[in-house]
Amino acid sequence: MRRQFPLALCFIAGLFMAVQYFIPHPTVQDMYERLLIWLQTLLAFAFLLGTVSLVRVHYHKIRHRADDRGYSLVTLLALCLMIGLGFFHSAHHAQGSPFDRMFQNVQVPIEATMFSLLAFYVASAAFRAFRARTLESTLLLVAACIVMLGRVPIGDMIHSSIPVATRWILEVPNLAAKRGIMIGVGLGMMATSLKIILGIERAWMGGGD
Amino acid sequence: MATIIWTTIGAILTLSVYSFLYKDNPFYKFAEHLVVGISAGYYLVIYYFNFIQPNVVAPVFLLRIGNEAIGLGSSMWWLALIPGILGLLLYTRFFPKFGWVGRWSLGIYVGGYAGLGLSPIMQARVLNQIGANALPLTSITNVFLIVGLLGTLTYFFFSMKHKGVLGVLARVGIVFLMVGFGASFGYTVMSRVSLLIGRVSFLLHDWLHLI
Amino acid sequence: MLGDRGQSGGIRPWTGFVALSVAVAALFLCPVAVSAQEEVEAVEQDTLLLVAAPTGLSAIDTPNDRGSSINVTWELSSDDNGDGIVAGYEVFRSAHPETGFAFVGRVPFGVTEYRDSSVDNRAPTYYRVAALGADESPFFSGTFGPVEASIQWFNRSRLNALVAVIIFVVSILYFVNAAKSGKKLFIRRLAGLDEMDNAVGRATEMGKPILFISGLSSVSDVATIAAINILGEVAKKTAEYNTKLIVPCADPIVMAVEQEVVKEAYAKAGRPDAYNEDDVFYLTRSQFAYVAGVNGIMVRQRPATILYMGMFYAESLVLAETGSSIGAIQIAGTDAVTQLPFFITSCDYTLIGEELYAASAYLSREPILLGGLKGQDMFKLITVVFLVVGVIAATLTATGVIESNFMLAVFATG
Amino acid sequence: MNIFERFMNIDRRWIFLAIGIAVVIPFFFPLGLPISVTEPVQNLYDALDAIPPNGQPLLLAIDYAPATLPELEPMSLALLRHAFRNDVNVAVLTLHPAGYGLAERALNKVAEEMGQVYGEDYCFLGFRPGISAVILGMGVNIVNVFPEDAYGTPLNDIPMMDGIRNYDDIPLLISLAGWGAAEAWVLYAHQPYGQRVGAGVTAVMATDFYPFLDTGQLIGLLGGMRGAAEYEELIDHPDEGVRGMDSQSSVHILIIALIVLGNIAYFGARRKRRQMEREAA
Repeated sequence: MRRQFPLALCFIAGLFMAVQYFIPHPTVQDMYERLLIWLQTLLAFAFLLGTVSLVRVHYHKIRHRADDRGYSLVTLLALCLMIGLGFFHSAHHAQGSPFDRMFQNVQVPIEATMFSLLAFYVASAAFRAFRARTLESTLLLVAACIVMLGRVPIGDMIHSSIPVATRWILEVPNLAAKRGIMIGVGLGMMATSLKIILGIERAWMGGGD
Repeated sequence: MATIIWTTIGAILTLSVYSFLYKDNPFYKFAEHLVVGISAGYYLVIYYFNFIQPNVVAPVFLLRIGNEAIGLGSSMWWLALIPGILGLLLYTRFFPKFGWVGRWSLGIYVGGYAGLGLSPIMQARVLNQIGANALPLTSITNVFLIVGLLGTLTYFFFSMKHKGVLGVLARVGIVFLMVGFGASFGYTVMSRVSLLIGRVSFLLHDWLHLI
Repeated sequence: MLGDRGQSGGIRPWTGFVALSVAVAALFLCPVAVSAQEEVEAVEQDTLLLVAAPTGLSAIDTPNDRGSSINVTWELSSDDNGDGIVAGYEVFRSAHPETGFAFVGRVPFGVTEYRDSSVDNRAPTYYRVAALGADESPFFSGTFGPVEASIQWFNRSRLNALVAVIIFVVSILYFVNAAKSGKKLFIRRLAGLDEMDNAVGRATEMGKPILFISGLSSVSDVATIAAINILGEVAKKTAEYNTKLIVPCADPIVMAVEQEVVKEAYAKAGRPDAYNEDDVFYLTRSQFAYVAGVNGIMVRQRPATILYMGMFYAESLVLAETGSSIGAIQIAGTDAVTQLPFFITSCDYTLIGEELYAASAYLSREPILLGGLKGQDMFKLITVVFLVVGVIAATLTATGVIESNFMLAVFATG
Repeated sequence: MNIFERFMNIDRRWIFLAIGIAVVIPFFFPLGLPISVTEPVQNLYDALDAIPPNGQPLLLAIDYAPATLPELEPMSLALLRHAFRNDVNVAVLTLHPAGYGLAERALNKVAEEMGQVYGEDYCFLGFRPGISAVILGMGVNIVNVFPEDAYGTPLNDIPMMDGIRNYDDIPLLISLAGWGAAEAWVLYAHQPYGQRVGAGVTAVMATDFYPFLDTGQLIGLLGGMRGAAEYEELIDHPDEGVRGMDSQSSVHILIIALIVLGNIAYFGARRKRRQMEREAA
């Protein structure tokens, strides 16, 4: 029951999902769609589990009087506020509701700004890593520079062949490499999936026996 | 007025995050802890109302939204108990004695997605891609595509020594990979800068009305 | 918009079928169509904008589907030149060949196909199609039928994928069994994984923690499962060296699984008490809120080693650059093609694509897993052979040596 | 440490500062560089342009989250402007939970600007969870998946959706997404149902979509801010996309200059080191 039963469930669910792809019959397809919804619902249940974990970590920080316990309090209060607004304020989805306002004006700007840090990091990473040390790194940096120029209007102005070269790099060597990675990854995914379904790889249960 | 206040809050938080570029500081720490709490709460709420409510709560307690019984016909309502029970089983981990029961749910979850990773992947990632690359050797471009793919695939052989012909092909593969990575990097810069432009536009236009 | 389907998926198995049926139907139906057209013309004589009715009507059960659907095809009205004299076509359906035709759908001019997907299965159905004049007056074709929609149990257009999956499964199982029986298998060096031990050792020496980030996705991405397998191996080492292992998670199910994995590894190493549940925790599902949190952990806890394994999106570089700014040794592995360049520029070692999936076999050196890897390589060899044969076939077709490319069916999309 | 080495190990914060300046300057002093239109963008434009007015609607899936807003929102605006200018009806939906407000925001903005009537010219179906299930379900019957629009009006009561049953009645579908949604539309709407699909994705994802263009699974593609700028040029309504391209140019030039200087320093340092070694010997 402890090990064999979950492995059996894993096998059955996996086999069904793999086989349904070939069977258009409504009985099977309806079951497939239902199972997909169940899996997503299961994930939804897990969110509370995750939230408990988050609360636990910050609660421990506050209780053990960690240096930044004040910030932990910020996290907990923000969490409670969102849950409160989401569950106990009607029409939580609607535009302009307090829940939506918090999302639009706190979460969105912070996340968008975190994302935009990439513009700075791309520059610093390129500066540090793009050195023509070996043939490979030279190819990397030359391809990067050509494509960078070819993507902006100024590239056309420097020389009309730059956008052409950019397209060629993107559509020929880049595409070939992508396809190679994609096929390899596909095989890796299938092998891993198969090993999971057959119970050969069972790290997900914790431990190997 | 409310809009101005909210925009100002957004702008201050934006500047707090940018301050991290200089170094870690209390403003960043505040923004970081705030957004972790807010977003964790947001996802909890969104997932509850989009999955648990329509797929479990509504059918089991026979709620209706509008005139429609949600999700399942009311005669099949008991089916909705299954994801509910599977979901609750996850919580057995809080009782050390029954913790292993939670593995049943995880088994179905992991197995189900593993199954999806088998057949459709074969079609979309393997067969279709090879098909798209099985080109006639009638142009230089096609030759490049074919040699590049062969080389890249060779690079991924794990159980053979990369020597002789295999070694040459794998080397060709690395060359293609590097050009591809360089191209992707260069191609990406644009979208990263777009994001920064978006934030600058928010600060200068939406908040300060300078432009 | 069936007309466009024909164009975009030129190799659909049923197009030949449809063409054949159209031709056959045209032979038989032409007289009917003509007479129907004459009849219509007689009635509509006082209309200024007479247009020819469509001809060659045909309908077949949609192949490889879940039933309830029939494909109707016809030939363009001879007045349909794309200049708006024919405004479009309307499709009508009835259970009776003469009467009771009801409207089912409309398509723009220039289109010769319609998929009626609300038919009762196993019920004889008759079709008519009308060309619409510029004033919307209909000009009917003859009747076609009966035709029945039916449910299929097997999607024949996916036969190639099924065969490929079976070959794949067999080749994996064969080598897994060979490995079980003790056959020795060679695996080439993977620098990033060889470095894993050193990286753990370095963190131990410096008395600093190791940060493990298993991507931003859920178990629905197989890469996440691969990452969990790698975490199992890493946790064994940190348990052995007694090094702190921090695992912030972006997905609650991944967290649940990873807690089990790490707990078990510590129990196996004989240090169950060294496992701290607060070290494997959920942060938030939100992409950049997660990044904000992890960046905070990096600059404040200063891990000596950071491992990025699994599925990553745009956040990869924010994480890896912050990691590089604190001087950590970084090893990444992902199958996200778009993120590989960033890990390569800012990490010390990067596992590319399939290497991520090979990692758990490589690290654990378990014969069964190594056998799986060998089987994977075997199938890769088969794909290479098919690619070469496909190239030869395409070349012969293009140069006119053979008439049709027999390999297309092998790669066809289902 | 000589000058080359010092430059190679420059504090990265100086680079951050330079990038910030390069982005902000064009906001105040636009360069106005010309923009050429690429083929995938032209193809998408042509496909939308060919939809007959006031008939079957364009289905626009605004699947992006706030994180990719700056790149993808200009696309939404340009596509909606183009559709509304041609009197093409538009039905909007989203597959991303966070896309709801963003879709509404773009739609309301352009509809108001161009005087469009809700229900007659456009409608908003809202968000439904479950990506593949939603897309596949719509192939059977849209009403099954979206029994009502985002505001609770039954779909059957919306005039423009009259007679629109499934993908057979949708001449074109465009997904704007910064994640896997665009690919999902190809896999689950084009593949089984033959739906014509176009996509707008972030610049970084665009390379991944070339294979789809190649195989005809996608009819057109907008990649990043440049894709939006090109579309804005095509519909003759320059906006955020075109303006942003100037900042793009200056940052790109700056990064390339940094790479070049970095390499000069690298080789300079190497030469100097060798020289010193030789002298020492």
